[in-house]
Amino acid sequence: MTQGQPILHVESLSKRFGGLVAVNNVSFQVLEHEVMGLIGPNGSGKSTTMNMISGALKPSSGAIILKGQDLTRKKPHEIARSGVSRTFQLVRILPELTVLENVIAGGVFGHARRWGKEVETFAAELLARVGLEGQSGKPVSALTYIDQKRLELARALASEPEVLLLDEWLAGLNPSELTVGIDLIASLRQEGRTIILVEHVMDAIRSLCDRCLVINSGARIAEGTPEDVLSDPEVIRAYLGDG
Amino acid sequence: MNISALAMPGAAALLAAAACVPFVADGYWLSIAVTVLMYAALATSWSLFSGPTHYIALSTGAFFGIGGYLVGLGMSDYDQSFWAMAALAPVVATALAAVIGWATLRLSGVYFVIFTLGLAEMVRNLVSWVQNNFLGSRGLYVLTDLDETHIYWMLLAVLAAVFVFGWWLGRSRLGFALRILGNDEAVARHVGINTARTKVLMFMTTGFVAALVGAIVAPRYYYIEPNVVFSPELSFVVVIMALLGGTRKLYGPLLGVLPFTLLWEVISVSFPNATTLVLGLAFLLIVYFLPNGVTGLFGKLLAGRSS
Amino acid sequence: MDILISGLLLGGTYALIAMGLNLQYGVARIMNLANGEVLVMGALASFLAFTAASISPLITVFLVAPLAFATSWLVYRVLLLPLVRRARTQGQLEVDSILATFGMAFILVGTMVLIYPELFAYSFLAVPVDVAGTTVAANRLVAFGGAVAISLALYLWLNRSNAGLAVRAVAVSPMAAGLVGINVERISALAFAIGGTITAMGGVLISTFVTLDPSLGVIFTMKALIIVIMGGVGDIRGAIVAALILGVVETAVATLIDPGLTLAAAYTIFLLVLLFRPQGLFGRRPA
Amino acid sequence: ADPIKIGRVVHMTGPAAGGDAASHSPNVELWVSQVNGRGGLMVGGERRPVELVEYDDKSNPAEMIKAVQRLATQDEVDFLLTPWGTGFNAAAAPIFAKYGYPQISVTNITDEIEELSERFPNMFFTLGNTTGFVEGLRDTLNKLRDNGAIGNKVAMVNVADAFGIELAAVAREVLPAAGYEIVFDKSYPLGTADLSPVVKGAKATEPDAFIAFSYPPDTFALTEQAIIENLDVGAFYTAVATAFPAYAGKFGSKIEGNLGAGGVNLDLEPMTEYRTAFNALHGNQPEYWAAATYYASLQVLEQAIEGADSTDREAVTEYIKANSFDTALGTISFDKHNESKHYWTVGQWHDGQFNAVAGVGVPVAVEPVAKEGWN
Amino acid sequence: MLDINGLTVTYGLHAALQGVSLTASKSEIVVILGANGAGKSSLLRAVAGISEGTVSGEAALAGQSLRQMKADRIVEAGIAFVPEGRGIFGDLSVWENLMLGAYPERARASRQENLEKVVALFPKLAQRRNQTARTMSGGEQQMVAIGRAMMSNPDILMLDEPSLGLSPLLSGELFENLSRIRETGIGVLLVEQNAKRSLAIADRGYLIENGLITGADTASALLNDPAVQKAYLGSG
Ligand SMILES: Nc1ncnc2c1ncn2[C@@H]1O[C@H](COP(=O)(O)OP(=O)(O)OP(=O)(O)O)[C@@H](O)[C@H]1O
Ligand SMILES: Nc1ncnc2c1ncn2[C@@H]1O[C@H](COP(=O)(O)OP(=O)(O)OP(=O)(O)O)[C@@H](O)[C@H]1O
Ligand SMILES: CC(C)C[C@H](N)C(=O)O
Ligand SMILES: [Mg+2]
Ligand SMILES: [Mg+2]
Repeated sequence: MTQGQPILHVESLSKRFGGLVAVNNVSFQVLEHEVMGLIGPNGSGKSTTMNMISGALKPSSGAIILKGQDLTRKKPHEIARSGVSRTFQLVRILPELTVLENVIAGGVFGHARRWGKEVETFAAELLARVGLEGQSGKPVSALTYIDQKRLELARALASEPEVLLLDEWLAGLNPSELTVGIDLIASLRQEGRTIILVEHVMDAIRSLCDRCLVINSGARIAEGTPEDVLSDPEVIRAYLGDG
Repeated sequence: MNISALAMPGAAALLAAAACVPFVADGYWLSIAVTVLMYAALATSWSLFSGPTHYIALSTGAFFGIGGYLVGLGMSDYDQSFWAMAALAPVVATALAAVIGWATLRLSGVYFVIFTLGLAEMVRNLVSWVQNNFLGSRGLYVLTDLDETHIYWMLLAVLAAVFVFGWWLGRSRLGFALRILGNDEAVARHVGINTARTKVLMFMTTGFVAALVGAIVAPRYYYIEPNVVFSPELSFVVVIMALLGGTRKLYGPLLGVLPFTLLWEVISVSFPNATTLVLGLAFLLIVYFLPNGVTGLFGKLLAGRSS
Repeated sequence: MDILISGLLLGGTYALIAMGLNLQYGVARIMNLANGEVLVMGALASFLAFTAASISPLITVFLVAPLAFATSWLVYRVLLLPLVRRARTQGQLEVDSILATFGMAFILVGTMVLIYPELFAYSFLAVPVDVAGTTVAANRLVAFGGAVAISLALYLWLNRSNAGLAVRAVAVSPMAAGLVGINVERISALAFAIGGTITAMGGVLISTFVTLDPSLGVIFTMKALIIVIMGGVGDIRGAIVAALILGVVETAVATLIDPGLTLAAAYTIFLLVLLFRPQGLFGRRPA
Repeated sequence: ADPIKIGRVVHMTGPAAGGDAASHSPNVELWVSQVNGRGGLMVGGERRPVELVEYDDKSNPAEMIKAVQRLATQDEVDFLLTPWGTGFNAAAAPIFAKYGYPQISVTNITDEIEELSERFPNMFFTLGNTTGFVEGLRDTLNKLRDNGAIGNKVAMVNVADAFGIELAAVAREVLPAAGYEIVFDKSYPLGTADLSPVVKGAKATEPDAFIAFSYPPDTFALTEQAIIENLDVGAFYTAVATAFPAYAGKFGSKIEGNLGAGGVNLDLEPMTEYRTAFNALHGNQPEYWAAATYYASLQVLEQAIEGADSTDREAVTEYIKANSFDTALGTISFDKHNESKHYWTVGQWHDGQFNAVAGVGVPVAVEPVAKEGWN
Repeated sequence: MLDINGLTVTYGLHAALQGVSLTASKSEIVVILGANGAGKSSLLRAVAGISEGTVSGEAALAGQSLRQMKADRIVEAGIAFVPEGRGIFGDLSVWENLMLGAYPERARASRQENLEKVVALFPKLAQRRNQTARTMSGGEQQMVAIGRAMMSNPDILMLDEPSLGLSPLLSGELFENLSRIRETGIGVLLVEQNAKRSLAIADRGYLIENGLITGADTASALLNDPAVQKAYLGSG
């Protein structure tokens, strides 16, 4: 799908933890229907940035604007309602709920809100969408790791977000599972979802991203198409290595 | 489907049967029944909040105390009727719960537990201080014409209301939000749940019920002493009964309260000189041999039969 | 000055109440609701030794220590370890240990009532001493000295010895501790036993100036829990600092405003600390 | 013969346990052993032994109510002894009334006697009322003031619990009316760990008299602090537990001249008899306040049963109302509000004994003297 | 050196591992490959003595059975384990983490020697000795975990997905480091998703599926096995 207008503006965003500046004056935009990769070395501030957009952390300075709406000082639940959904770097499923209920959880209180039969039907569709049909009654503990990741993704999609934040969603998958995972995200891209993707898997970055932002020590060091940034000497030095 | 179809008329029949207890029970059994209802209402409402959220609130004593104390104060010092005070007390407690809820929202886990534990102490002290310095009362007597039968019926009504509320909650968005919150608060926030409001709302509900129960049983005590109505032990007992019964099912706490009260009674009667000691031993045995509470045991028995 | 000295003395008392629980909760992960009863047990022992055999509390304190250590150790190995082993999560353990130690508290109260149901009142070193212009009771000074000695010993042990390092490691992460070859169960038992010992010793010292009866334990348990949480679970410095803060604040409020508001003030401080540092003064951020 | 069953609810643990253990339990033991030693109570021409049924309520009023119900309906006891504490007696009153048991309450100090006795005609009051207590204290202070031992400045503190609040509230009216100036008036919460700020604060106002409406642990703590601070007053008064032998046990001669709630007249012959018997059984002295009155309440019950010659509760209740009784306190009877106006209000430690220096309707053997330092 | 024989792990009714046998010796790197949920972690955790399930079968180190031992005895026997998620002491300093690594008796005498080895391998750990471990970045934490494991003077080092979440640069370094660790005479038993890189440095490998060993060979043979390529090397 062709990209549209910018919908998310991040302006001069910074985050300090005590003396440590985890994110330092970072600005970028995300276009509608775009998959934007956010990459960088360990500890460079990727998760911190994602956490600020989703409201888990309060920015020290800067602004985050979604479709003209200022999210900077908003609480996580308000941001979720405005249309930002996320997954977590370490999978967080709701252990005491069934598979279906886990997905419903995403569709009741967020951006698009449904309840009753409607949300059940919708959640069941999403389960099928991510490849979990027929598992809706199961306790989540019975799911394999990749299925848990799928489930988390379905939960994030259930609110029909404007922007989806995926923080190392592919981490921990083995190569064949990785192929499945990449295909799943690719199909979301086909649907025209707007996604910010944090990954260390270069294959995924290459095949999925329209555009990449590279940060190091909290500051932007490169931006452009995956090919461009991944051949940038600065990025190679700080992030990829020569291996 | 079958079970839920039976649930409504079943519950109604149970309620009707329970309402008749005062006609058949003598004083002793009635007073046990009153005790059971009191703890059942407290433990059930406690588990509406603490069950799904896993926040172990030890504030029952504080709100229960406010209920009893306000009734005593209003009737003794301001010539108010019992009914007026019994209506007012839960409102005050709910307001207080709202304030405390907001103030302690950032506390999680054990921090919340300890704060609520201290709450009864703090409220008792503040109340005593205010009374001492500004009201100067002469003993708070709650003299009404209500006897145990009336108290029993009122408590039964409260318990029934708590059950209806719990039943509704189980089907509502609020209840669902609460379950998500109890599983993972961060996830709850990020799927759009106003976790702060949800928690405070439920905390207020338990505060309301505890104060109402405190107000209703005040005539049973006749004389209200802060150090009796604001008892930390009550908070613990309620929690222990609820945990014993199991908090996953709405009827779980009731299944804890019943055997617990009876056990307590049996021990009091059989070991009049060492009641506390034997109770302690019984506690340990329960913890070791009933790790999942009475509902857990139930579940096991059912599973055992079906397999 | 007056306030500071009296406040610090009171803080010393609070430290005695809370240090043991901090070890038990911080390292062995047992929220010991029988903590106060153990303290009262220590006081009862001291009272009986003093009145029946004229043994000075300063001697009793050392007689009580090994006894408390041995029983606490046994209690942990026999009663609590099964709970620790079967608990799948920290929450489950918390619930189980609340229930179990609540039962133990009952057993201890019941036992003490059978031994001596009335007030434990005796007089030891109830003489005035002048400290920088403030009159204080010698027995409180002794207890303060005890608190200082115990916390110093504890601090050195935790930070200088191999076993102490292991204790801190278990406090931080029992799982990781197992992986570096620490016998977690033994270290937990050790921490629990030392905690019980400190609490019982505190009871002996406190009984020289506080009149107790078998049912008063719960008051000490509540205070101890508040101090431990305020200071940060598992951190000895935190418990001591929190104890001193509470002591000084309570004394200041009692002297300057109204003694009726001391507890309210204590809880306000507690709440403020938690609002601004939810993990306690020296606590660790939740992972 | 058939035993006469007597029920009692004990506070074995909890906040009320200490008072129960000091003032009630040993007297019940004494009385039962004495009565059964005689072969029992003389009813219907035969001696019927007394059989005691006891339950523990852990100081919890709800538990107490249940236990009383159980005694009444399951054990079907013939008579009930009264529980320790004002609140517990109030909570028990409806059940005593429902089953018609006479309730000869002792440790129950209130100003609501009129109203309570109207509601519960079976309820009797033996230890006095709040105002009576404060007036006794006022009269004692007056005597000391008349002697020139103290002036008008009174420092007053109270434990912020029902009992302390109530007494302090009455004192705030009674004492100024008698010309006293309350120069220090503070409350402190039950369970306060350090009372030195309270004593220091009181001392700073340079009072002539120090009055504390206190509970057992703080009675001890306040006294100890006063010794440490050398609070030099002509009158030093503490309330509950001042009369306990443990008080003298802890402080020895230092409390010479201390005033406190209660006290007994040690010169009375029946009192001496009672104390000797008590000592013979238990090997120690009873406390000097409610213990004797509780024993007296048992004697009242005993004499009423024998006097009515029946275990019919109504008859016994009527007998109590209509007659007077010879007890450890001397001869006592009840007025139209069921109140026995025979009680001591203030005692003073002297030579290791706690003698009454003020009372209502009872002889007082000694006059109060000024406290002269803490030695 | 490490002999695992018929090891079975069950969680309730679910058998995660069904009679697995494998060996690992000193100075070799053995890699275990398998899909998610195949039972790899269950295997390592059972050997390390921290399994949450019920374990049966045999595991022995130099002929000494490990089955009845608790985690701390197993470390003493000579097996060090870096679990998934690293399992470091987040609130202690880097240096304290390393010192705790030398807590086992077998490691105390050679503490200095091992420390030198670790510092030579990860110089950064010496530079950051006083930093609280939790505030280190993902890759640095991994160094702490491995360094700490080496401090216990192990014969066999077990690692569970050490490259998880590491940047390409750092995971490259990690694999190099593992080769260097092998040179110090330690045997490495490695569970990895990054099959290509791990087989590149390994001596031998095992394939595990649904709790069963389905293949075992030298690393180079596995690398060239078409079935392996299809399943684990993502050559699609
Ligand atoms: N709550 C916190 N307190 C202190 N420092 C923090 C906190 N959260 C993150 N940091 C620090 O901020 C920096 C950025 O961390 P962040 O988690 O954003 O990195 P990242 O780019 O996501 O790395 P990775 O790829 O390893 O996940 C790190 O140095 C980290 O230690
Ligand atoms: N503590 C546990 N309780 C119950 N089941 C468990 C537990 N740990 C693992 N399992 C189950 O055992 C099976 C094997 O899990 P294990 O973690 O060993 O797989 P793995 O091969 O390491 O997978 P991954 O690549 O995802 O780490 C899975 O089905 C898992 O759900
Ligand atoms: C006479 C008293 C000792 C009464 C007791 N303090 C109470 O009010 O409960
Ligand atoms: Mg990250
Ligand atoms: Mg694994």
